[in-house]
Amino acid sequence: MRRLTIAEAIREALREEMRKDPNVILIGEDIGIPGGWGGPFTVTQGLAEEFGHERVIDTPISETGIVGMAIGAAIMGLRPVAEVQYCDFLFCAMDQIANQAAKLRYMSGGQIKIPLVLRAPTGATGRGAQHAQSLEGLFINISGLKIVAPSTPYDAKGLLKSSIRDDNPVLFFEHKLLYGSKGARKERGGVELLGEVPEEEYTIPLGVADIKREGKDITIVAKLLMLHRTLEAAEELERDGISVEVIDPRTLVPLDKETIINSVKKTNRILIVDECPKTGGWAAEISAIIVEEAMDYLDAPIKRLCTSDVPIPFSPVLEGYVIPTKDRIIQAVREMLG
Amino acid sequence: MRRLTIAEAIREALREEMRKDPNVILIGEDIGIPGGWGGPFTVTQGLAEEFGHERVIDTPISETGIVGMAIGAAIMGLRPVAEVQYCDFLFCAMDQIANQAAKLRYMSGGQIKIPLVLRAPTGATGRGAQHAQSLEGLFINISGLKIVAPSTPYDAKGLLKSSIRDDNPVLFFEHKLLYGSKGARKERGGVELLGEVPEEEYTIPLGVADIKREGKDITIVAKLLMLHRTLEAAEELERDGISVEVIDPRTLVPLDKETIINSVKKTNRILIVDECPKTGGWAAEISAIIVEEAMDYLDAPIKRLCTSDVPIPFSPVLEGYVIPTKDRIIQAVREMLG
Amino acid sequence: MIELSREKLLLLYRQMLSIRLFEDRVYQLFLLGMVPSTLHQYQGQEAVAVGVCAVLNRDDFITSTHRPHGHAIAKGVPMKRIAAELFGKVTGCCRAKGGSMHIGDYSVGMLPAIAIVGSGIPIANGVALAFKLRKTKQVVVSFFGDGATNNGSFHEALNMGAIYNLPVIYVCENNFYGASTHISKVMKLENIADRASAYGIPGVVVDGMDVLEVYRVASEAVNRAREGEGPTLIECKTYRYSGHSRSDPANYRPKEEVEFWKSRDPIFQFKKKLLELDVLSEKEDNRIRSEVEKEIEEAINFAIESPLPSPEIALEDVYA
Amino acid sequence: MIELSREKLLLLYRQMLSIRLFEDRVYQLFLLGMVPSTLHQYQGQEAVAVGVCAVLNRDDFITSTHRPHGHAIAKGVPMKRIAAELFGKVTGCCRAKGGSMHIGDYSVGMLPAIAIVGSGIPIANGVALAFKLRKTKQVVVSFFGDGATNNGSFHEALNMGAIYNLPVIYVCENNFYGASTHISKVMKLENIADRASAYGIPGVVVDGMDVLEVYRVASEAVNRAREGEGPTLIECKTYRYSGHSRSDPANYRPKEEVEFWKSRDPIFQFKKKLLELDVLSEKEDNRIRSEVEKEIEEAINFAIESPLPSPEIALEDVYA
Ligand SMILES: Cc1ncc(C[n+]2csc(CCOP(=O)(O)OP(=O)(O)O)c2C)c(N)n1
Ligand SMILES: Cc1ncc(C[n+]2csc(CCOP(=O)(O)OP(=O)(O)O)c2C)c(N)n1
Ligand SMILES: [Mg+2]
Ligand SMILES: [Mg+2]
Repeated sequence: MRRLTIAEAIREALREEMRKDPNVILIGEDIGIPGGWGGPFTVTQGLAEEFGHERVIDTPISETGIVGMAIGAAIMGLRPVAEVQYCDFLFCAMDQIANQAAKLRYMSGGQIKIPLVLRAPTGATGRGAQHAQSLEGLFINISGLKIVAPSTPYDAKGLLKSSIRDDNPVLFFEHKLLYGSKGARKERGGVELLGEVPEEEYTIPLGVADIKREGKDITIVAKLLMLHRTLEAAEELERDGISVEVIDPRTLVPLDKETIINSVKKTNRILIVDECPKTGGWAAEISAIIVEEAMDYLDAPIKRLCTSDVPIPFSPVLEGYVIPTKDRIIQAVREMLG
Repeated sequence: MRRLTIAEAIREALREEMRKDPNVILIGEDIGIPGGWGGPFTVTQGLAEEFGHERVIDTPISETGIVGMAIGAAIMGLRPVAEVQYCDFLFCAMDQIANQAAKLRYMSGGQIKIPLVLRAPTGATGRGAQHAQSLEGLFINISGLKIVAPSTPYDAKGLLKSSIRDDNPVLFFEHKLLYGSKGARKERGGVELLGEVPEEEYTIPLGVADIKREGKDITIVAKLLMLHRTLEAAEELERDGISVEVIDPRTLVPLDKETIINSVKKTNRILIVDECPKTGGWAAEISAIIVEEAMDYLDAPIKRLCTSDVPIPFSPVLEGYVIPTKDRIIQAVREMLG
Repeated sequence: MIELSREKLLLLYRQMLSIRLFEDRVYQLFLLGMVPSTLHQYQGQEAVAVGVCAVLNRDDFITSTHRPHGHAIAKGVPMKRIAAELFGKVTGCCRAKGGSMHIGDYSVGMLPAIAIVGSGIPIANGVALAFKLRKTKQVVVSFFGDGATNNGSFHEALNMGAIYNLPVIYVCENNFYGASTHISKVMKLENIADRASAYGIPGVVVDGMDVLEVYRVASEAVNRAREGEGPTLIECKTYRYSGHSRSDPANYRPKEEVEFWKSRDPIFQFKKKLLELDVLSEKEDNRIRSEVEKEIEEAINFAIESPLPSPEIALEDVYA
Repeated sequence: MIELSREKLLLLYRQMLSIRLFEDRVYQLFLLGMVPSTLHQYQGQEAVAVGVCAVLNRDDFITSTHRPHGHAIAKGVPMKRIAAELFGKVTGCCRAKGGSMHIGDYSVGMLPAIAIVGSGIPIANGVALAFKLRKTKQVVVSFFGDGATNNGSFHEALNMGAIYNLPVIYVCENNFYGASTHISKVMKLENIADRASAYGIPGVVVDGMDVLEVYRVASEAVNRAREGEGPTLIECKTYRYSGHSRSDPANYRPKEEVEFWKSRDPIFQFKKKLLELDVLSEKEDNRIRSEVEKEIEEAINFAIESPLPSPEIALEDVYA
């Protein structure tokens, strides 16, 4: 089968949905400039050429204005896919995201819908504290949003198509180190990620986790870059006879609790590996769910292996120290298996 | 001993610190206008008269400008106490809070300090979704901030004084229903809260929890309004012979894990009652800590009793339905004790 | 003076009266403890909502603020649905989930009002963008206060409205105060309309106590927007009679100032003009008043008699 | 032309040269893979940083952006500390925690640069507020790009600077692009300086390729600020020679445009003028160049030879 990068898969999802539905439009900085970038990570390259500047809208550096405009357009029935260049800049539009997009439908008593997708590159890539955060976990605390975080080209395409067709505001997090090393914006430390993507149309429903690797000794839940590090760790652990089940939630809201809980009931151990900072992060929610719903099945305390509670430092040796690595995943598993 | 409302206790803390240290200034909307309000909940009444408009600075409705200005002033050695009128508006300054205040010291390699306090009224009071959030839990995921959430006049005063003297950015959450029913801004559903506050100077260190009630059958961790509902529930449960230990963390970052863990080791059961939305909320973090550090002591799954994952609805019957009540706390305890 | 039919003139008058009397009545009930929460009322500013909305079609849209009752009545949200929402009843326009600060009715072109100061303005742009892409000739009006114009949302939105040439009219109701704070403390300009030049769009100042002036200026702006000529910033100088919200005695305002503005009352002035023009007689006025009062009583009764929501519906409407 | 001593003129020249040659050298090393991350470089804009900072005292402050190297050198951050920071070495001015986009050195009056577009401007106000309350006569300069002026932070900050009459100078480096986006796509104004009128403060346009003009205009603004007359918005028309960041080939720019601006190179122009004025000779120029080159090599060697941080220090400096 055809193999694509995540950037290509996302571009294809955008193109297909734009061809299918004239209501789908793109809004963002540097996304459609002739001779330009196609967004910060090349994802929208070629789309302005095909769909014109009425539907691929370049904006000022006005994140509040961007998200606000996308919300208004969505209320009127367009299906905007807006973007910020780095997810850190979501905070520049936080009021629009958390106070408006997440709440307006509810406040209206269900009168309106907000079919909006907001794409946001997440994760640390050696650029220092303001271009490095993993924020997907924080947003799960804002009721009214859906949160998607795909880890493979196949998932990214199928989930983005579902997100665009969803009638709710969806934050769609893409990890910068997973875009693939083709194209202008290759990133040091990026994963050489090419994945099979069928030519035929498909979608992946929001709220369905994927067992990326079956195993029986321990369950690891991980997403985005950490999923890939976990899979590498699992590979290595297998050589030592340790069988790891790896679950990718793919969407954080709605969350497929069942798949995770069933896995824990089978393996009786769970490690959560996450690039969000540990305190109050996404891993805490997973842990709390397991304890509420499957504590009796646990043979060992739940462990969270997360990024340290620090802003992300610049120097690669420092950045590398605070974010979970394959080796630290292996070590954590060994400890849990005693 | 003298009994004050929280509003009075906070005002006194501000006044004492302003008298002691000329670097302490106040920045916010409607805080010092002659004939005005003293802030949205009367807290700063009289301070402009005593300290002048150079130190009690009324601002435009520019939350980003307010917090940014406070950060710059703090870096230069002032000790600004800035405020937003409702904590929901923290999102209007989210970039300044989360990307700047929390990170600049770290980014500078420790060159600078940011002794900033940001006061934010939290909690639902029948005003609908955009004036109702409990956000203190969300901010614990932003490394670099300290988070304080006092529940009594005594704690509020002592903790605010420590926050002002602290060399780091502190978000100081005050619950609107705890301000007390004196003064212009009494709130329907407010707790008639008067607490003993000594005349003599005192401070309370950040990071020390308080056992508000000793007990042996179950531990409940709760803060702000939920602490008071929990204490009422504990009272009622006691009549049935159920002995509840109630812990008020008082500061969420740094968190006094030890007090909580020791209590769980004693009671072997823990319920977390929280007004933050459940998913990804503060209760999840407490749960995850307990599981990591004291799972073997648990006789029952940890339970989270939190606000439902919805924006806060307007109508009192709806608002009342989604936020934990005394009765639901009692019910949860009974269920946990089987 | 612009040419308006007798019917239209009387409609403007009736609408202003509806707003005034509705707000007064709601306040009485608030004092009786029958209205939960707080209220941000519109008395004094009626000429703005009415003058602007009278130019709009039903399928044009508005965005509103924490002070939305006047906008809602002027845009045609049924009064009983507004009243029921204020009372927290399930028959309210937002199913009792919005409340006073979030009144809205999509079917008549009013988005749920947005109570975060300034945040409705970028959203209005999006509504306008949809109209523009679909070439429908609809327009959107974004109402906001003087206080909002110091907020970053105002700046980003006006700039974007300008560069995309959107069919949006930015209507600033300058009532000289943001909460307790006088505009002179938070802005060095005399006229907010002058800020339009920072975005390359027209800015107009208008007497917000004169409904016909507001109507005239709004007509021009709406026409421009419909013709694809882009946005206008309209500053209406006006005044709120009440405190900022219902717990506010407004002691920060000089008595003379309040008196001055009340002497320019928009309804009184307009009535005088209508009497002079022989469009209205005292008798006719009485008839209109009692009709309006009757409508208000019906709305209030509807609200009072409507059931409270069943608590469980709190969990609905989060997702579509 | 303003009166400047020979020494001062040569200092301006040397500083511009330092920035240019430093940036060029760093780029070479970047291509060799020796510099982690990305770079936002300053070639072409030297007259702005140098012209403005030459007016400042050591205890005046600046805030900077994602493109801070030029500002840092002009404000006097030791070049070797900058280089070491870029290389991620523990001897860097931010202990290797900041990196290229967050260069800063409190001891010479430069806050850690802020890479969120616009977000440094409100912070500069706070610095100015401290100076004002303490009556120290210090000033702060906030540097930002054209792109930042469409951001809400710009608006809120300029308004607040104006109403509090703060000793702050807002210096907009209009290089006509925000990333790949030409200013004409995102703003309907010819001159950004015109936005000053929305806040009631002076706005001045200056040729940002002419260091003496920048110096002159900055002097006036700094004097005003020191005298308690409040802020000024200065727009410097300039150009960045490189792409936005080092992965950007800048294909969105017409060749002729680049050529036009390079023909107005600030260093070349200034050299010509200094030669004409007999302040500089070719020989002197060569001497200065080699001194600067030597300083740069020393800085680079210092960076290369400095140790990496020990990983555990990543956990330090979160809290004071
Ligand atoms: C972002 C934000 N900050 C503060 C508030 C609190 N608040 C509500 S209304 C108001 C004053 C608004 O003034 P203006 O925009 O002039 O409208 P008016 O009340 O005069 O109609 C304030 C400060 C808010 N709702 N949103
Ligand atoms: C709030 C925000 N949005 C987007 C970006 C990504 N970004 C970094 S620099 C830049 C362009 C900035 O343009 P300008 O302000 O003109 O400065 P210049 O790069 O030209 O010096 C963009 C879009 C950012 N850093 N911050
Ligand atoms: Mg106002
Ligand atoms: Mg630029």
